[in-house]
Formats: sequence, C-alpha cells, structure tokens
Amino acid sequence: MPMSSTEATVSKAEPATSLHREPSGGLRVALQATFRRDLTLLLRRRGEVLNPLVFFALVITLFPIGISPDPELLSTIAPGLLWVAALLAALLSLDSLFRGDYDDGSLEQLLLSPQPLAALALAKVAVHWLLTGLPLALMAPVLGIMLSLPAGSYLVLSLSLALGSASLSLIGAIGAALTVGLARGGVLLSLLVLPLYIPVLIFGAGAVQAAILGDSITAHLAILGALLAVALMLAPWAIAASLRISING
Amino acid sequence: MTLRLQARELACERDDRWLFEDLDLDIVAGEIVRIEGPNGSGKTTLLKILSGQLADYHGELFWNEMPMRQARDAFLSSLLYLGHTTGVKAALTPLENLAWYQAMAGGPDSEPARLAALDGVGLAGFEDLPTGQLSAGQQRRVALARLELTPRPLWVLDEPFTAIDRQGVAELEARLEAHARNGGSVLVTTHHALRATPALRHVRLGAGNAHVQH
Amino acid sequence: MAFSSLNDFLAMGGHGPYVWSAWAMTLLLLLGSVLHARHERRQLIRQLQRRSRRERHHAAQGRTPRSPSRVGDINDT
Amino acid sequence: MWTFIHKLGSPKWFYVISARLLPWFWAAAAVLIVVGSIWGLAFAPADYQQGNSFRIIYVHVPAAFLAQSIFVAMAVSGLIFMVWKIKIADMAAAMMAPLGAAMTFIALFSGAVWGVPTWGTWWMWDARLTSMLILLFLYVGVIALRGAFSSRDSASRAASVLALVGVINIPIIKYSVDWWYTLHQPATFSVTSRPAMPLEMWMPLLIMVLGFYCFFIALTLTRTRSEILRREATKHWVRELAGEGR
Repeated sequence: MPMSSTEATVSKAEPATSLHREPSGGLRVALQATFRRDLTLLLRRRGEVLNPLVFFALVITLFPIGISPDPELLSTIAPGLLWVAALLAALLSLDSLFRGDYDDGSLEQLLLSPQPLAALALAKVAVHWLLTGLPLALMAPVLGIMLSLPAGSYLVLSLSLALGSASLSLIGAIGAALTVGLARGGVLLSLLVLPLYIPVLIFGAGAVQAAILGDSITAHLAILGALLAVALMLAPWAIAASLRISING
Repeated sequence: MTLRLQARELACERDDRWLFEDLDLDIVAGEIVRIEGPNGSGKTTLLKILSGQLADYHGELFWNEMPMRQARDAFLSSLLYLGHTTGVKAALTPLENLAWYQAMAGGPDSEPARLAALDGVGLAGFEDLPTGQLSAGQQRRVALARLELTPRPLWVLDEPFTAIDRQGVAELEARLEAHARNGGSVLVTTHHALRATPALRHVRLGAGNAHVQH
Repeated sequence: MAFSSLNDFLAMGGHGPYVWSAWAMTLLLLLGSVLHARHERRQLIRQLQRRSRRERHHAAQGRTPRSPSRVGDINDT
Repeated sequence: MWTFIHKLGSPKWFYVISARLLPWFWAAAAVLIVVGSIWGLAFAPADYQQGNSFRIIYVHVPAAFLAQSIFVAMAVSGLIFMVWKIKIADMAAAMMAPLGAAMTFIALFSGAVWGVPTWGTWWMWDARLTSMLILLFLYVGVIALRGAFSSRDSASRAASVLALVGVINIPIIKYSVDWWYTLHQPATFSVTSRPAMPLEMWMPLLIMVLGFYCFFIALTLTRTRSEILRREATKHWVRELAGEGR
C-alpha cells in the first residue's frame, strides 16, 4: 500500500497532541517483551542452546580418556571435573549474549529505551541462564554417573550448579558487555571472567564434595545464594555501564 | 505543543581530536533539520549525542527548557531513533520485531496496529517471513514501520534512506514532511538531497566549526 | 650483625640460592621499571622537541602549520 | 575543596606540583629500601625455625602488600575518573597497572622460592600464593582490556569498570580461597604466619614496606607525567615545555 494514503490517516487520526503519548505499560511490559524476544531468538537457533551441552559432555568424556578409567579415581575427582566443565561450557555461550544485539543495532535501541538498562540487561541474562545454566545443571547428573559420582550427591550437584550458574551468567555478562564492541573479544572475555568465577567454583564444587563426605551442605548452598544475591544487586549496573561504553567503542 | 531541543556550545572531543566545537542548535516543533558534512565530520556522533546515547560531550543540552540530565526520561519517551544499523532481528518476523518495539515504547500490544504499520511501508504479505529472508531495503522498511507504530514527536534518523528504492524514498520524504506539519521534528543525516520545504533547515559540520543556516 | 663473615653472609646458612634469587628478581624488576620510566620520559621529550623544531621551521618558511587539534586532521603522533 | 580537586585534576597543575614532590619520593624510596635491605639481610637475626630463608619476607611481604594496594588504588582512580571525569586519575590508573602486575609477580616468585627450603617444592597451592596468582590474572585482564580498544576514551572507561568489578571481587576471592585451603589442607605455616616477631625482625620489614610504597608513588608520578606529555602533546603549555627541553 502506498505511503500517501496512510499518511492521510495519520494526520487525521493523530492530531499533534497525541504524538506526545507517555509510555503506559512501563517496565513490566518491556521486561516481558525482551524476555520473550530473547527466548524466541535462542529457541529458533537451537544450535546455540545445544552447543554448550555437547561441549560439556565432550569435555567430561576427555577426562577418563586422559587420566584413567578407574572408577575409584574418577569418583574422587568427579565433583571438581563436573563443575569445571560446566563452568567452561557456560563461558562458551557468553560471547553471543550481546553480540547479536550489537551487530544489528538492537543494543542502541535497548540503551534508548526509557526503561532502565540494568533491568533490561537482567532480562537478557535471565534468558541466558534459563537456556544455558539450567540445562547444564539438569544434564550434570547423567555425566556424574559416567564419572562414578558417589550416590547421594546427585541432587546437590544439580542444585549447586543451578544456583551457581546464575551467578556465573551475571558475572560473565559484565565481561561480555565489556568485550562486545571488540572484533576478537572471545579469548579476552574468558581472561576477564574466569578469575572472577573462582569463588563460585570453590563453593559449588565444595557443596558436592561435602555431600559425598556426608557433611552438611547448607553452609555451601547459603554462600552460593549469598554470592548470587550480591551478583544480582551489583552486576546489572556494571553490565549497563559496560554496554554504554561498548556502544561508543 | 512544546518540543524544543537546544544545544549550547556543544563540542565533542574523541581521543584528543575535536570533531566539532561551539555548536549551537535550537530545534523546535515543525522542523526538519538535516545535518551535513563530509565523512568523519562527526555527523553520527552528533546524532548520538543529541539522542542521548553519548554522554561524553562538552556544552549543554536542554529538552523543553530543562537540562538534559533532569529531563532524560521525558526526552527518551519523546524520541524515536533509527541508527545506521536497522535494529531488526533477522531471525524474527517483521511482526515479532515490531511487537518488541511496541512493548519497549510502552504502547498497547496491538496486532492490527503492527499490521497497519507494515502495510504502510509496503510490506503487506511479508509479515510472517523471517526478516533475514527479506532484501536489505525491505529490512530497512521494517525499521521505518516504527515511525508509524510508535508515534513520537522527535525523530532522529541516521541515514534512513539507505538501501531504499526511489519510490520508497519519495514516500519517506513525504512522511518526514507530514511529521513536521503535524508538529513533530526530524533530525536527519543523509547523502540524499531532500526536497526544499519551508520546514527544512541545514546544519553543516566540518572545518572545525558548525554553520547553522536558515 | 647476624653473620660472622662474608662467606657466611653469602651462604645464608645454606639457603643462599633461594634468598639471593628472590632478592635479585625483586631488584631486577624495581630497577627495570625505573629504567623503563626514564627511557619513556626521555623519548617523549625528544619527540616533543623534534615536533616543536619542525613547527618553528614551518613558521620560518611562512607556512602555517596545521593545528592537529582541529577537525578533519589526523593526529601525527 | 572542590576547586582544589579540580585544580589537581588539571594536567598542567598536576605536572607542576608533581615535579616538586617527585625528588622527595624518589629519595625516600631509595634511602628506605637501601636501609631496609641492609638491615634485613645482614643485621636482623635468623628465624629459629626457618633459619635465614625467612629473609625472603623482606621482599615478599612489601611486594604482596603493594600488589593489593595498587589494585585498590587503580579502582579508586577508575571511580574518580568515571564520576568526576578527571583524566589524570585515568592516566595514573593506566600507569599503575604494569607495576601492580610486577609486584604480584615478585610476591609469587619470592613465595615460590621460599617454598623450596620450607616445603621442599617449588609450588604449593597455599592460600596466599593462590590468591596472588588470581590477582595476577586480574591485572593481566585489566591491562589486556585497556589494550584491546581502539578508542582510548572507551579503553579508559572499560578498564575502570573492570578494576571496580575486580576490587569488589578481591575480598570475596581471598576469603573463599582461604576457606578452600583450610578445608583441603590443615594449615601449615606460610610465609607470613609467625607469632610475635621481635623488634629487630619487623623493623626492617616496616622500613621495606614504607620504601616500596614510596617507590610506587614516585614511579607512578613519574610515569603519569610522561603520560601527560603523550596525551596532551598538542596543548600549548606542553609545547612550551618541550621547547625549553624540560
């Protein structure tokens, strides 16, 4: 349809004052829409969701081959191996977190929304966790069986990974936001982010270790929860600031 | 209706190089302001500053007589910015793309409005194809559909005519003029020569100083 | 004095190699950073002088040097 | 107060004032480090447990202190730069980072060397050494990030954000590594854990620590002055200085 006719309706239906419409739906609508959009996007490119999971399984396969198939040996190192492999798998998917938005210009639009950027970034990180951290946590017990992880620690493994990977997504998003404007940000991203992952790794793998030894795991999970709370409070602001820097790169 | 974007002694220094200095601008309702200048004269940077993306400038900005820092929220909800890149997701359909923009603008979720907007830019029949399968010009049109979908008084458009055919250019130009007639304002960079109308004004960047011509 | 002879001092009660290598590495890095800072500073000043000489030369020939702080100019540093 | 801070933030003013302070800091650093070294190496009594290998702490501890302090100083400079847009703060932060990394390396190296006579191995996953190693990675990250941007303005901001994120994380990392270490290894004694050092032992240590701090200030001032010349090369006052050869 040619533009001239719509233009006529525009000028009739929209007197000058209606141009000044205030946003009515507010933050909730924008958050929902961003969440839904990112979810749809990732689900449409299923490879991006599956790759970290395949990577996780592959790395776990390498260890018995590289070290020894001895179940006893494997069971002692299993908690650490599973956690490190899951952490690397989560890291793998970070680079694409803001890359697409940066390349096609949606990031500028995100920045120019009247809604707070930190909240919108949080919605994006939530999608990342939902499609990376959570599947990794659900998959870990299967790989645990392959490493002869002692019984009684499977639930803790999943729980600690689910809780910990949320912190990993938040911290990692800062690194992703800082490097999104760089042509080859991938390796740099892991250099920036991995040292910051260490506390989560310590308490996550520690929780599984404690469960195997029959110790109480509440302290570990509580600390993982506390780390997540701190990350939730501070990371969105750092992500927002980093995105603003990257857009001007 | 009030709409006034003022810049006073605006200057931008990027890595110890002055892109422009001492730029005074006063944009009021009903104007189409075209920013001109050779490559690298800071057109895009100026648009980014005037659209509130870059905070790294000297001088002052005012929105409706209020300093920009205080008026930022009101300003952003009056602004529609279209950048160099379209801001359109290739994996989503035009309808889905527009749904996100509608929600981000705080408008009601209305599919008829989205369909009408796509129809308005000549994309009827393409609503449900992944945008990545459309031509570059059509993708640009998806972005342009936002002009009708989310009405905002101030349009800031960076090279909006890129990849658009001659028919589309004429339509878009008519649309900009209609917007100015309705009391809106347009800030635009383009290599395309705009039709002279009373609303049109030029700002030249380059050679260190900005020249404002009326 | 904790040592009775120079040999004692150098031997550090059998821990000589460890003590001296740690101290040597420290000294090396401290001195290295001082020398680097000095070299950096001298080079910069030399560069600035060369530049101001060049500009005086241009001015003497009646050509106005392009001011790099202006638009459309490439910084020639 | 505000005018003072902004004046200090002006490169020219900083350049002039720092020139007056510099000789004092260099002199103090040289005297303190020489006195501390002689005292620590030759006059302090040997440790009754570790013998003379404990003399490594006279470089290890100051380097480790400085390594952590420099990161904090870098983050504070980054904050000042981000909030008040004072460029000097960013120049200083940029110049501090390599020295911080060097200090971290000294602490790691001396700690590892100290481990040979004490633990019988070149590397122990000791809590302190592990934290230092992570700190080294953080430094490398900040330096690499700053180098990766083509626009210096963006590089400065990005490095500032990362330094701030890092400085919030350092105590968390430190505590979790300490906790991890005690869990896996009953606390053996480390480079610095020793009860009540006698005065003759810790006086030289104190002198060395002060000397290292003076060295850090002197070097950072010197290099920041160079950085001013580099970044402000087009400014009139820098050209005048250059003409005079100062």
